[in-house]
Amino acid sequence: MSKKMPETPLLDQLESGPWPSFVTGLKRLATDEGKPYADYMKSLLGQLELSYETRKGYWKGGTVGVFGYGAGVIPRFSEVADKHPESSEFHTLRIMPAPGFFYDTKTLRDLCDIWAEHGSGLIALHGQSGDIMMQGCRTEQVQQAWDKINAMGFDMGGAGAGVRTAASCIGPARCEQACFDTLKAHRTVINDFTDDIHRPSLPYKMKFKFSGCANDCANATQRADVAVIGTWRDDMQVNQDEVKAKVAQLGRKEFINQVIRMCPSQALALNDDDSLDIDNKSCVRCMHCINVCTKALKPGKDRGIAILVGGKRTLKIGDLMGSVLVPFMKMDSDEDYERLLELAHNMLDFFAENALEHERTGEMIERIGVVNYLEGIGLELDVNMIAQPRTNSYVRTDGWDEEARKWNDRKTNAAE
Amino acid sequence: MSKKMPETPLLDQLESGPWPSFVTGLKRLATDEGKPYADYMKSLLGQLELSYETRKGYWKGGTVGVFGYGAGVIPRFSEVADKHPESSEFHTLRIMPAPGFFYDTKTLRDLCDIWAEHGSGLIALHGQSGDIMMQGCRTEQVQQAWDKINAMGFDMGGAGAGVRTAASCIGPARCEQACFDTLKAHRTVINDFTDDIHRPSLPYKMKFKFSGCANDCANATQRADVAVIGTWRDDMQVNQDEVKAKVAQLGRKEFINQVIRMCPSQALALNDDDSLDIDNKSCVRCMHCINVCTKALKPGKDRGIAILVGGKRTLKIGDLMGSVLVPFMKMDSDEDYERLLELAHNMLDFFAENALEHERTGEMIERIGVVNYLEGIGLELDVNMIAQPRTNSYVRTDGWDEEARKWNDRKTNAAE
Amino acid sequence: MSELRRPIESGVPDSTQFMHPTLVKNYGQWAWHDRPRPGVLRHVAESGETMYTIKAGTQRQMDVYTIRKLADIADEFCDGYVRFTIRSAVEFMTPVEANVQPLIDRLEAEGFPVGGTGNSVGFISHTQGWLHCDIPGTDASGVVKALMDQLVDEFKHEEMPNRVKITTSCCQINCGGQGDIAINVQHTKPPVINHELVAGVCERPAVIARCPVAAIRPALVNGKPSLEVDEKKCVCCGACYPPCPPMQINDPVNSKIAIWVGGKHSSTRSKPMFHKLVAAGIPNNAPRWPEAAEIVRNILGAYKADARAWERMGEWIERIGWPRFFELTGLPFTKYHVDNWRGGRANLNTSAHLHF
Amino acid sequence: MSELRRPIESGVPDSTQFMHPTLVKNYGQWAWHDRPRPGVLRHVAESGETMYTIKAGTQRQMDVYTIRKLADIADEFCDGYVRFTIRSAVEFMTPVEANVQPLIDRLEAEGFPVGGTGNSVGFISHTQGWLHCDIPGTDASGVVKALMDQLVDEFKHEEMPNRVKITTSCCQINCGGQGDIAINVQHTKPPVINHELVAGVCERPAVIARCPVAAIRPALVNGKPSLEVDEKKCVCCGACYPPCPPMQINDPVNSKIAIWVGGKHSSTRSKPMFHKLVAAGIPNNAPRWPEAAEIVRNILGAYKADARAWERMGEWIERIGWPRFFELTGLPFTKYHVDNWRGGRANLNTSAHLHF
Ligand code: SRM
Ligand code: SRM
Ligand code: SRM
Ligand code: SRM
Ligand code: SF4
Ligand code: SF4
Ligand code: SF4
Ligand code: SF4
Ligand code: SF4
Ligand code: SF4
Ligand code: SF4
Ligand code: SF4
Repeated sequence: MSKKMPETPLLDQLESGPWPSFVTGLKRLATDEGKPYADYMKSLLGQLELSYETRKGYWKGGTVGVFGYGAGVIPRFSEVADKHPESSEFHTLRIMPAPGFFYDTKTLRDLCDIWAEHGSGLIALHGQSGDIMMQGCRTEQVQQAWDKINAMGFDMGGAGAGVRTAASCIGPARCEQACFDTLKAHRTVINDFTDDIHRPSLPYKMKFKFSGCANDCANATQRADVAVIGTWRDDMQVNQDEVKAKVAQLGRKEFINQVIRMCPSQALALNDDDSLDIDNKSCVRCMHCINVCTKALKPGKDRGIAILVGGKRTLKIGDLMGSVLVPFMKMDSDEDYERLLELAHNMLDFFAENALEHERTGEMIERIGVVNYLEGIGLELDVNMIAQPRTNSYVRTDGWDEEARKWNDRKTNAAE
Repeated sequence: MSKKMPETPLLDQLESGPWPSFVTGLKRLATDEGKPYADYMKSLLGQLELSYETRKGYWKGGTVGVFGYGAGVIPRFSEVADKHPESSEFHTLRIMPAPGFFYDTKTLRDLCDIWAEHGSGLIALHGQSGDIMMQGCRTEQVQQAWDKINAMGFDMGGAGAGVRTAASCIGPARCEQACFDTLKAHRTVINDFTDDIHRPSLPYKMKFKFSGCANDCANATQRADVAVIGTWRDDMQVNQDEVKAKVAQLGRKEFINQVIRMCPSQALALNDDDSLDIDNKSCVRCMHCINVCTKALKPGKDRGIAILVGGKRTLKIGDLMGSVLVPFMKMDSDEDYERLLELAHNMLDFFAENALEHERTGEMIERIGVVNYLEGIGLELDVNMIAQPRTNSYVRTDGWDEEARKWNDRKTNAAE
Repeated sequence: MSELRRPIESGVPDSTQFMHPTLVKNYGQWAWHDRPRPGVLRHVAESGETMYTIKAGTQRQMDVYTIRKLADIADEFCDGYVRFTIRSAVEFMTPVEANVQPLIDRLEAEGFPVGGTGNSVGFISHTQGWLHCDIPGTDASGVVKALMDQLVDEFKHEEMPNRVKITTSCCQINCGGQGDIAINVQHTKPPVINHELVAGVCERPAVIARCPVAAIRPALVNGKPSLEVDEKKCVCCGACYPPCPPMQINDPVNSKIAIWVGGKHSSTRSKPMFHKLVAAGIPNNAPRWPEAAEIVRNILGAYKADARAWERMGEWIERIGWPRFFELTGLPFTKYHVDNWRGGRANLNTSAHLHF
Repeated sequence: MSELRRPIESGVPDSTQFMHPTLVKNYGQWAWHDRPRPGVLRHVAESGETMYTIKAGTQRQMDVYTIRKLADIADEFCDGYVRFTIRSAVEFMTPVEANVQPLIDRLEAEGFPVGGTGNSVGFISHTQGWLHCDIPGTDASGVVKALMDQLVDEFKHEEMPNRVKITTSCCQINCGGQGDIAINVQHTKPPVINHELVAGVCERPAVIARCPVAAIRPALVNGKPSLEVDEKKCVCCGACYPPCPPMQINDPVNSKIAIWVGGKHSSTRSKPMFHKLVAAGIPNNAPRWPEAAEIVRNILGAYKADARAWERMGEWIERIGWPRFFELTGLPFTKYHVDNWRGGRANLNTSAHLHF
């Protein structure tokens, strides 16, 4: 005695066309008679059709969780449960995948099986923060579903005012540009913050992202409170024969246009013999020429990370980009990864103690000043932190000599 | 029975060295016994030496003027008149030179004679705003000196909260880059504002500057409330033979480095035959390539002006640069110059009515918003006004359709 | 009882167990890559070993059947391994060149378009919308599907000047992030307050604190404590709505779509850029949003025709200038484009650099 | 009585009357120019006529003898015409090539260094200082003379990468404007209030309104209305001093010199730039300011050695990066360099662009 399929004339219009249709997927589930999710999804389709008709959403929040954790389930209760009762609860479990979003097919199938049994059968791979989103679950099923997923070796992701699920680019697993092990860094950091992920008690959310180079395939700079980005300090690696081959392939004029002219720091010149003249001191490690000449150019060998802090989206003061706080850290040995972890803890602790409610790291820094933030987390000033020094004279500089001395001492010590 | 020369051991140290010494000049006047300014300048030297010793200034303001005008004299009364009585009054008359700072020698000599008779014999050519600064005059001499200067055909410059003395680059008088007649524009505008120069009653000062091209030799963008800068709309003029000659002279690599690579909008490419490929649509009229290749390249023929508004220095909110309000106006006929004048009046009137006390045009615009300012002076929106559209969503756009219609209507009208 | 089971706080699993052996073997030893054809990457390791990646589009919000189908394909061609990209595309990797074409054929046959590599239009970054979120002004899955249907050819071919990253966001919070093109909800009227509810559900100080322009004041309405909005100040951002659902900002007519261009996350060549508003007031026209799609296609067309190799959307516009962007796209330029938010002066043209 | 004479409100005179006939004749018809040698410009008109300009330095603050001497020279070589530049250099123009060398010789003999053209160090823009202004923290003429003595060779030769525009300002108001290098007063302590005077001379609301950080409050001192400064807030800008001389900001020890680099007025290549703070806490060491001069020479030396042809100071530093600038000059980098004024975030490095 299964429920009738709702009429979905509007949603039906999203079934045509060449792109895979989520509506077709939803209907497949809804019509999978006998499965626990079939009526659930019929009801969901009905509510969604209503949203399309009225152009309004009908979910509201609430409180749902699993034993032992304070976050990770996004509770959704329907405001139109009277009309669409079966889907009155449609919670999402955020589950953290392995860094780099790798799966074997057994794992995928197991997740599907769990979700076919306890959930709606609808899984998003992945959310914008990087979670597996097991979408659509009744309150009573949440714990059981979770127990099984957890038993598979997966853990819950972040939500609310805590550390959030991180993201990393594929990095050394398949990319020749990776200047550090993004996947290892991701795992090292996140797995040390599980408490802050699962029992959120920060002023607001905190996100980490890891990109292996300045191409920033993980969108770290703008979408993470702490962005870890690979870079190098020495000269880039060049194969001049491959350069010449590339010049020959594109033609001189076009090579100049696509490579020389596009270097943001005018660090490249073309020699008359079609080899490349690289001013590594001017190069800002932007990756462009390397991207164009994948065979001829490579990052240098003295690799590591830069850390940018404060990225986030729109709320309250408009979007913020992360800005450089640490221009370079080696990331070779386990100790290096431990140092990154320590720094991450300092950042979290300072944030926990000093941010106002609902204030992100970037907003806090904006409010207290980056210099105070640096002092707070025990980092030293570095010139790479700034795009340029101040352009206004509105500052009281009576501690100049003392500050100059500090810098000079540091330089002397570094030189020793 | 002339006054004794003061001891000036500190100032004396500024007499050595290859650069012309103002101290030597001051002493020359001070020791020009029998001249009305000799003792005056001895006293002045004494006060200045005191400043060098104590590292403090000793002038204060006051009120001194000429009949009929409310500004143009900068009054200076000494705070150490007890020690240096002769120079207790040391006022400056600001006199506006001809646009472009041109003189014949008779005029210069006549000015010297007047100043030897009525003043200190010290003249600055010129002040940073562009005035002839006849420096050092006793209150009782001010009017007489002024009468003679005025009779020569010169008028007083600005001071206080009024229109200020303008400046213009040499322009068409000797520069091949001039895209409009800077000297004529300067004269047209300023000579219509003499009332606002001489009887200041604005909220604060207002400066005009005129530069014939984007090289901005008059420092207009940053140092004028209204900066008038020459530019062109059509394609730049090229002599490809001269281009090739330049490539030959610099060498290919260096030509690419100095010209192609340095173009801010990547508008230049070097063809394989060493001729220049210019993308005039991308060119921002920055003048660089033209500066390098003075024989090969020239601004286009469809020339005119852009107007940038709001430049000023540090006070209150930090330095402001002017920003584009009018991207292009023809400046060929007398009517064109009249239109510029009319616009200048609108800007002044709006400023007079809407600025707060001690607020410059740039600060006012910052406060009320550039769109309101535009409406206030009756100018239309232009895309060249912005570096980029807004990056935040914090705006109420419910008038969108209406505004879009306005733009489309304008475009249709323009096309007709 | 399962209710009392303590979670295993294991964090993220080790990725190695899920990686194809060729990846594990050459981990960190990749030498270079190229793209034999759109949708296919070839990565060559120092060892000389080669890994082919075949990339395909998905609907992200996948039913278990779709996922199982992908697993079947991975079993058949990729030794049982598969990964997803940061934009929810699926990547099949195989060291066997002979697998490439059959894999492509199979994916296409199953309805997964192959492409999204290099200078193509990638999959649109996806948010939750009416399907799941509690504050959306529009749907996300629908917008993405409607647009990708129109852009699928650009996904399958590499004919754009550079990668095109499109994003959608179903409210102004912008979970979809910055994009070369962003299609976001933009509210155009202040919230309508449901005073009945305020007293019940809203923590008034919290919502007052959220407003970026201090437009919300406590007020007594019908003798009960409620809130009021200063409509002159309100910038219709919707920030008050999540903490206080009675601040009803969503409206079937007045919640519009706006289109933004030139956002860029990478530090490649230019520094990262925020996206810039180019069109607003676009009707939230479910189920296929034809007006929004039309503008997106228009912008993409101009970019494709005019930009140079390697120029991202924002870089192209910086070079040709905004005047020309509005000219080429025919989009109207209005006072709303002129930034009047804090620091908006930085977006004025403070130079004699002009485009004609 | 002259006191009653109404002024002739003539505005600025027509320049034509003061122009050499060759300029009048070829007005607006100039074709190109070059520089036969430092200090000399050759402008060639469409007509083929040529005008040589010989440029020389002056002390700006000139006694009548100096001016008459310049007039003598103009009479002898330039048909009685002469002009001054926007930076107070003097320009002698002649269409007669044979006049050029004798004119140079004469100028040098009379103590006017010939140079300042093209990629040289131009004359330093000059303000009033102790000689005339009512608020100066230092002298201007002295600073300029002391520096130009040291830079005269760079004035006479064209060996810099591009033009170098140096400015001085004797207080933070900055009448000297932006410069490739700016040598400006920087106060380091809040004003010391002379309470005796406040009551007498100060319009209290006006001065309170001038403070950029609202650090000034009305106060009763010894029973009389006066002002007080919140020393924690005060940024020592000196803006309160001109409207209220009792706010004594100038101090022989605590009014220091700061050096700024990379200002640029032109829109040539890059957009105009503000100058950036690089060194502060420099003693106001009249009469020759050796510490300031040393830093200026150091910076110029680094620029000369390292920048490329046509790069202005600010452009050079942008290319090589600020880390390298501080490295090459050996100047210390401190927290004061990090902008913390409104919108200061724009001066942070929001990218992965790094210099090593
Ligand atoms: C699910 C997801 C969108 C998606 O479909 O992928 C999402 C959905 C929501 N986001 Fe988000 N955000 C998601 C990634 C992001 C991102 C992207 C990222 O992480 O890279 C951002 C921009 C980066 C950032 O953190 O700023 C983002 C910025 C926000 C913000 C604005 C934060 C700000 O400081 O400006 C909010 C509002 C808030 O937290 O109060 C928000 C809030 C929300 C809430 C919780 C709305 C709310 O307040 O109730 C949404 C729940 C929807 C739901 O029902 O599942 N979401 N949100 C993404 C998380 C899935 C996952 O865990 O993988
Ligand atoms: C004389 C001169 C410097 C020089 O030696 O050349 C000068 C001297 C003074 N300037 Fe200036 N300014 C002079 C050009 C400038 C310039 C440069 C320009 O015009 O291109 C500027 C920067 C551009 C601008 O207008 O912003 C300039 C920005 C200021 C300011 C700051 C205005 C602001 O909005 O930030 C003040 C303060 C004020 O007006 O309250 C100021 C105030 C002063 C006062 C009146 C100081 C005062 O408040 O008592 C100085 C009188 C000195 C004196 O005793 O003669 N002066 N002043 C320049 C005028 C001479 C002339 O008429 O030719
Ligand atoms: C697979 C993926 C990483 C992952 O861990 O999932 C990835 C993989 C690669 N990226 Fe990426 N990027 C991926 C997301 C991104 C993102 C983020 C995003 O899409 O949301 C960015 C930043 C976007 C932005 O700036 O807004 C990104 C900016 C780049 C760039 C810089 C492009 C530029 O010029 O600005 C390159 C360099 C290039 O194009 O050669 C790059 C290059 C590459 C290379 C060529 C790196 C390599 O040598 O292997 C990879 C092949 C891409 C391809 O398909 O052609 N990847 N890449 C992501 C695929 C997303 C997708 O489904 O399309
Ligand atoms: C004479 C003068 C105009 C005047 O009416 O007085 C002038 C005259 C010329 N300037 Fe200038 N500029 C003059 C002040 C300026 C200023 C303002 C200033 O010095 O305060 C600037 C802007 C400074 C800034 O950006 O901060 C200025 C920025 C330029 C530029 C752009 C330089 C750049 O690359 O940024 C050029 C182009 C060039 O160098 O070829 C230029 C080029 C020229 C040319 C070559 C134009 C021409 O074709 O005749 C002139 C010869 C200059 C020479 O001596 O080599 N002139 N020029 C000014 C001489 C001042 C001096 O005594 O040195
Ligand atoms: S961010 Fe760099 S290292 Fe990571 S996948 Fe992209 S190109 Fe490769
Ligand atoms: S990596 Fe970027 S900055 Fe460095 S040389 Fe290449 S293009 Fe230039
Ligand atoms: S601003 Fe242009 S037109 Fe005027 S003098 Fe300078 S280069 Fe010539
Ligand atoms: S004028 Fe400037 S922007 Fe135009 S082509 Fe020449 S260098 Fe490029
Ligand atoms: S963009 Fe807004 S509506 Fe869409 S998922 Fe994010 S918070 Fe929800
Ligand atoms: S919509 Fe935004 S601006 Fe308007 S009241 Fe709500 S929070 Fe304030
Ligand atoms: S900079 Fe200051 S002290 Fe010097 S002249 Fe200008 S106002 Fe006077
Ligand atoms: S010095 Fe500046 S900041 Fe300090 S009290 Fe005076 S005006 Fe205010």
